[in-house]
Amino acid sequence: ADSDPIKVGVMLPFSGVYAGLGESTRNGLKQAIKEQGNNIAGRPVEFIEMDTEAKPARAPEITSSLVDNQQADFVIGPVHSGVAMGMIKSIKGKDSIMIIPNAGANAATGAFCQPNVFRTSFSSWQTAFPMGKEAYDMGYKKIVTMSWNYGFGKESLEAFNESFTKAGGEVIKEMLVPFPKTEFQSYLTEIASINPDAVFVFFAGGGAVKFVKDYDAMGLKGKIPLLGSGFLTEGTTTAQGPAAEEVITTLHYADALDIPKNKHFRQDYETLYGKPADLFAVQGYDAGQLIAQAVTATQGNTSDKAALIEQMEQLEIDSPRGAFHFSKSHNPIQTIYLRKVVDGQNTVVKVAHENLEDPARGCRL
Amino acid sequence: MSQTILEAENLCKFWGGLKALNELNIQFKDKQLHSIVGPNGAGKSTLLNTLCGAYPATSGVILYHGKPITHLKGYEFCREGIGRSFQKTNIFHNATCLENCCIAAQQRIGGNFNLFRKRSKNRQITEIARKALQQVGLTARADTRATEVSYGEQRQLEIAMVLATAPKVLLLDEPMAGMGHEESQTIISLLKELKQQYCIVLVEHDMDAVFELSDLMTVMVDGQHLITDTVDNIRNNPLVQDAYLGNDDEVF
Amino acid sequence: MQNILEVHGLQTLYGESHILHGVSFDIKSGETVSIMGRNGMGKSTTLKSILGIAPPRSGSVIYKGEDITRLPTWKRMRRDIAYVPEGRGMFHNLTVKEHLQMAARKNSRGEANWTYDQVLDVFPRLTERLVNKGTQLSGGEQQMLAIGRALLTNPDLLILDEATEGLAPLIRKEIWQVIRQIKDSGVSTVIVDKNIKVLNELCEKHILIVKGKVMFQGDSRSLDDNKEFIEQSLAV
Amino acid sequence: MSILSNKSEKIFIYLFFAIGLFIPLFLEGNTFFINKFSTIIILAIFVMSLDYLVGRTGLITLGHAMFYGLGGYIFTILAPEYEAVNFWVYTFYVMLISGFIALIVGLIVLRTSGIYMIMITLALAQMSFYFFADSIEYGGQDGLFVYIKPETSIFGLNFLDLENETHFYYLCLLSLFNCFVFFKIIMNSSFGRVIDALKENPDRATALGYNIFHFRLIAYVLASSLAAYAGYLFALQFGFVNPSMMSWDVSATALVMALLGGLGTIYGAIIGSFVYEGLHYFIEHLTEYWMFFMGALIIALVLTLKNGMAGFLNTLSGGKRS
Amino acid sequence: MDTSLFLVQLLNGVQYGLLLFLIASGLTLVFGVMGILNLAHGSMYMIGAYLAYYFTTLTDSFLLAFIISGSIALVIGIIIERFLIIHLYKRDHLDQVLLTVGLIFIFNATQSFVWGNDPLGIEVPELLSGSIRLTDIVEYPVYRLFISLLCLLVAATMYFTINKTRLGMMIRAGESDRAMVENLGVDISKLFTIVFAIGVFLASLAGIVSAPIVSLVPGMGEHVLISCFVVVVIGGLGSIKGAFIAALIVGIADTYASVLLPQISSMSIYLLMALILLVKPQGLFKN
Ligand SMILES: Nc1ncnc2c1ncn2[C@@H]1O[C@H](COP(=O)(O)OP(=O)(O)OP(=O)(O)O)[C@@H](O)[C@H]1O
Ligand SMILES: Nc1ncnc2c1ncn2[C@@H]1O[C@H](COP(=O)(O)OP(=O)(O)OP(=O)(O)O)[C@@H](O)[C@H]1O
Ligand SMILES: [Mg+2]
Ligand SMILES: [Mg+2]
Repeated sequence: ADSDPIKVGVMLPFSGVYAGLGESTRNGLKQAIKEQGNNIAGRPVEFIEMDTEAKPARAPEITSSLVDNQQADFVIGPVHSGVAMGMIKSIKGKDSIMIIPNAGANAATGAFCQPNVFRTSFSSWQTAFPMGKEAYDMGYKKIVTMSWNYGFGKESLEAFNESFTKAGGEVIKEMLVPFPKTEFQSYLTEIASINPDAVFVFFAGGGAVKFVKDYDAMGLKGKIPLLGSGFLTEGTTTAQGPAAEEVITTLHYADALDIPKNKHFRQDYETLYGKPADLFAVQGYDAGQLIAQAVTATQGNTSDKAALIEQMEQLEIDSPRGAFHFSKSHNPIQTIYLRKVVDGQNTVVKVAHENLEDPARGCRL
Repeated sequence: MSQTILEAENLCKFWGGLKALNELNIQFKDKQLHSIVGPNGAGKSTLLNTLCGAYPATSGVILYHGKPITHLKGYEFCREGIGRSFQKTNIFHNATCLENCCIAAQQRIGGNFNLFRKRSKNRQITEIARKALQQVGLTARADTRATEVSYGEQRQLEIAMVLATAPKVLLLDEPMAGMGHEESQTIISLLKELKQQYCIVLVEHDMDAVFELSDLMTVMVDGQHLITDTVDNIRNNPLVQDAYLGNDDEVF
Repeated sequence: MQNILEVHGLQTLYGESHILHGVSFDIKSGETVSIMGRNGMGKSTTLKSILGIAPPRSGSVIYKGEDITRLPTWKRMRRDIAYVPEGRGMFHNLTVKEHLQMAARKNSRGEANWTYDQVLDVFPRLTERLVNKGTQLSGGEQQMLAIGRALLTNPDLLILDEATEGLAPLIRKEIWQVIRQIKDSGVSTVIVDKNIKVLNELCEKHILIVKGKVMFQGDSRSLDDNKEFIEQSLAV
Repeated sequence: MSILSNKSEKIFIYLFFAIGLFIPLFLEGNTFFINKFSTIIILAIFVMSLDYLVGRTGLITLGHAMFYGLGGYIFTILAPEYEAVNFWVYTFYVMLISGFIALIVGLIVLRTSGIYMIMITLALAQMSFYFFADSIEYGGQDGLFVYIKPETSIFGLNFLDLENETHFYYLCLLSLFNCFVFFKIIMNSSFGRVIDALKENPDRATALGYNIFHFRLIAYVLASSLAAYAGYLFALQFGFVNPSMMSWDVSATALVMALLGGLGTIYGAIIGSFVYEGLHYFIEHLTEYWMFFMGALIIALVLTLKNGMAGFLNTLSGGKRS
Repeated sequence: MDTSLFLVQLLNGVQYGLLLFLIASGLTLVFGVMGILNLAHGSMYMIGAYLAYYFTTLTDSFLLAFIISGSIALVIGIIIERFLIIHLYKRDHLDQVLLTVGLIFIFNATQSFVWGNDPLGIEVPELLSGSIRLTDIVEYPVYRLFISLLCLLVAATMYFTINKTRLGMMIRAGESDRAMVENLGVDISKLFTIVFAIGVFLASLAGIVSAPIVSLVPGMGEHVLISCFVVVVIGGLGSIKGAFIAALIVGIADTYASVLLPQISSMSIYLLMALILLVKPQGLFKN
């Protein structure tokens, strides 16, 4: 009946390395639903939360639990790309809609794209591609790239490489660090000996904190500029302290982004949860907005999933990052900003690429 | 004279700098009980361990029926017919006495790699095991777990297990150690019987038993062969008295 | 003379099996006492009960006038008791030298009658094996080490369980000499051994245990008087 | 059945398989729970093979998950992408290949023993983990998909549809039953006699003329290929393999399950897996800090149960401690 | 690679190796010497780091935080041994695995409950925050050298205590035969409690001093755990000297592998361990 709750399954890591990200995402999601008075088109919203522990092997089982057992209308998750792939596999052809609030694996809206899978975050490609050209424009011709040896990192390096080489630069060395190793001394020494014009890296979370600190402690920061995919300084600047100053990154969001929607969002978030919002909260928030707007558009009807999907494809989401809508492959077409850490804040230097669309290679939607 | 079955030629075993066996030459004959005595640390246990393949020799040759077997792997010695008991009781404590002997017998009879046949279905093995238990007088204890039988009985079991492997040569390391008088007597009479059939090498500090049982005796000192002779000659040999027996009676 | 040890009515069980059925005896200061009995009669268990290794269910152990029945083993040992267990208790990861060093201590009166060098004098064989691990020694060498280690704790009461098992006749004699020496220095000793002849010679008092009960207690003379009964009990 | 060794085992096994047979009737249509049970049963097969290795053979490994993962990967890599293959044929391939790998690995790891063996198995498992996690062609950290599930016809007869959760459940249950019977039979065989002996006292077994290396190797290969079979089933269930199947915490968790169940009892593996997964499921739904309670429960269980759940059942049913 | 670079990398390797030793030192003691398999060792490293974070922010003094956190760790160690481990000495070693896995769960939950899940970090204490210039580009943080020095100190103290003192002999003897040590009049249970607590303390110490140079994240303990086991096992159980040398080997191998053989660098320490164990199945310095 029409007053039955809308079931929203939440599959995020609440324990382990990614737990912080999971928490922010959930907070954002709930904030968006709360703005609707916890009630969309006359229907209450029920959350079913599951801890993925960021373990890909558990993903299919938990997805099955939400989709088959609980008959969730929407499944929000995950943070981790490996988990995403397992989830997509199990949600394929099912009657629930999956909204990815973070995991950036290109394939999720590329080779493996599905009609019932949306993403409110980004593709890895999007976050790194614009930096290539920017770096070249800043005058760097020879660059060393470095990341953890896993999907997200490698895809980021590839995207950077793509645009940087196209612009005329040269990546003189690519260093891949075994995941999740955080002992960087030897790599930094190597970088120092190569002495490139700049360094582009992908690290996130704890690894990002450690890397930026080590980079500074080795005395490299003043000599070789540090560029990165935005995750290098996202939610980590407090822990990085002064070492993060001057680090330049590209991302589809910045805390200090000066648009009214962002100001409101951040204010509300802070009052609700007592701590500043971050990117992951924004992405969760947008997932919430997506649900709210789509279900409102179908007047609360969630049983006809095809109609719901059609609505979702046409929506424009008024995100704190700036408005975006979905590409054919269900990935946001969004603006990427060039950011710089000043006084512990990611401040926007300029727009790096307006309305960037992921090439969605291999997607047949 | 009966023929030599097992012999060591210039056998050496070094532990780092220590020469536990130093150029040892010794022969063991069929159907004889040959005991080896010597002060503690003389290398008796080491000799047995080397003869049964538990320790590889540092140098020298072990001949079995005239053939060198030094190069064989540890477990192959037993298959050749060289069985040994241990100074420290070394049995399968959680298995019954019968099962202990079955394990020993199965190695010879075979079926070790049979994954599907029930072990208890192999009558031949069980029979051999029972016979071995009977030989040492443990029939009554067949179905008792080895931990639960007394120390002396464990020593008997130790010997029964060796018998179940159908050895030609028996290497016994202090089988009487820790045994009471009565149990010792049982073992002594058992050994008397066994030496009619087997070549037995006995290491033992219980002189009464050694003198009573031995056909030949060897005295070792510091890894070296001191003398091999009959019981009477050894007993009265001043060298032996100096090195091992001491020259007065034990009661002082 | 004062009693150094009094044992009253020890009842000891291993799980379900009742081993000691009320063992009582006492030992005077400076006395050397033998405990005899066939295999499995409870000799070792008696010693273990005295030391708290196999705590008795009931009964008491009075040592130097103090009831130590409820003390943990190590505290009893600290009151100058030393114990050489069956099986020797070698440490596989300590060298011979370390075995001796770790055990050495003054007794509770601060005296040290035994020193490292003295022990090595008694067992010269050990001198050659100082850097070897305890378990690498030959059976007899281990026994020497176990005794030496016990002596280095400078005990007033020395408890030896089958201390001459596996020793060559000559060494055995030496051990008996040492025990005599210890005895002369006023240390009380409890000996479990199967060498009855020597015990008869060496000990002032004899205790015969049969199936967990003390069947005989007395000095060497009364031992001779009851020769037949004893020999029967020991199956000699 | 004469292969069951004590009363509690008998009761448990009869009860378990009886309930197991009929439970889908009560869960009519609830695919989640049917799936969940299948998952646990698959896990139980894996844990059982580990239990045999650790509890019966005395070979402790922290790298058993390597074969679990390999089972999945072997199938996923071998099977053509868009064509249904035969389940039984691939069962044979998976077990054969993993058995062969186990033979090679066994030749290496069985040279060591005790804690060193634990560590070298761990090392090899980590290496294979990184091999797949770093590889491009095998999907890296994200793993591989199985696009089409195998068909299960034998001589043209097709009575199992692996796309159907209930059918798949029965396949798992049957597999578990077969594994259980298989392990019980080899434990009672002449081979099992030698295994028992060399677990308790390898030196003495050698002195009796056994080349213990051969026996250990066979046991290792058997247990490993059954672990691979479990991994193969896992890959089929959700159509997905991932290097994290091989990570060391999978091995460690399986060991925890085997220990909880009662080491060396084989049927304890079933208890252990169900209890652990059951607790995990319920506590996780109660609180976000489920780890805390899970940890406390595990500790409480270790301290109170001496021989795991199986030992506990055994005392309950009045059996003697073995 | 030119010589100066080679040398800087060597310094990196040694420094990393020393840090590994510090983290593994408690494990060497508890696992290698006492024979207790404490899988929660990594968790204590984590707790140490978080405690240091907490008290540094609270008191504004790293030194004070160091002292307070260290004492708390000691107390935790005593509690774990007295109330939990003590029941397991007579049981199979594998039961310790079970118990300490339970502890890992509890510590992880506690960490997440108390400190949340965002990466945290603290600054290097003022006094040690400088750098030393090595080449025209590379500077070396003084704090890292300070840690190396501390590691050396811990290594020397441990080596001396375990191998040369009576106390050390008693501890080793206790691993071999607990009852016999008691027979010699030593209060072995108190000794074991102390040693276990020191093991826990050393793990936390490693966490405390690492706190300024690592990022504090949930699960940071499990990552170091395996490396620690690798170090202890390569070195040979029970050998402090072995663990020390193994830590250096692992540190140096890992450093060079990551720049010279990046393809296999993720496997390098495992490969190293497998090879060493094949040649020396008992580790390098098994007693
Ligand atoms: N594994 C080993 N490592 C080093 N030395 C050893 C080893 N095994 C034995 N030894 C040494 O070799 C010598 C001979 O030992 P062995 O055990 O053969 O003596 P034995 O004659 O049997 O003495 P006992 O009568 O006391 O049993 C001893 O000094 C012993 O310490
Ligand atoms: N740990 C134990 N658990 C169960 N029963 C035991 C244990 N130790 C000894 N027993 C049993 O207790 C009885 C007495 O053993 P004890 O060791 O005291 O005998 P003993 O007189 O010293 O014999 P021996 O001369 O063989 O050393 C024996 O029947 C033995 O089987
Ligand atoms: Mg000997
Ligand atoms: Mg006794």
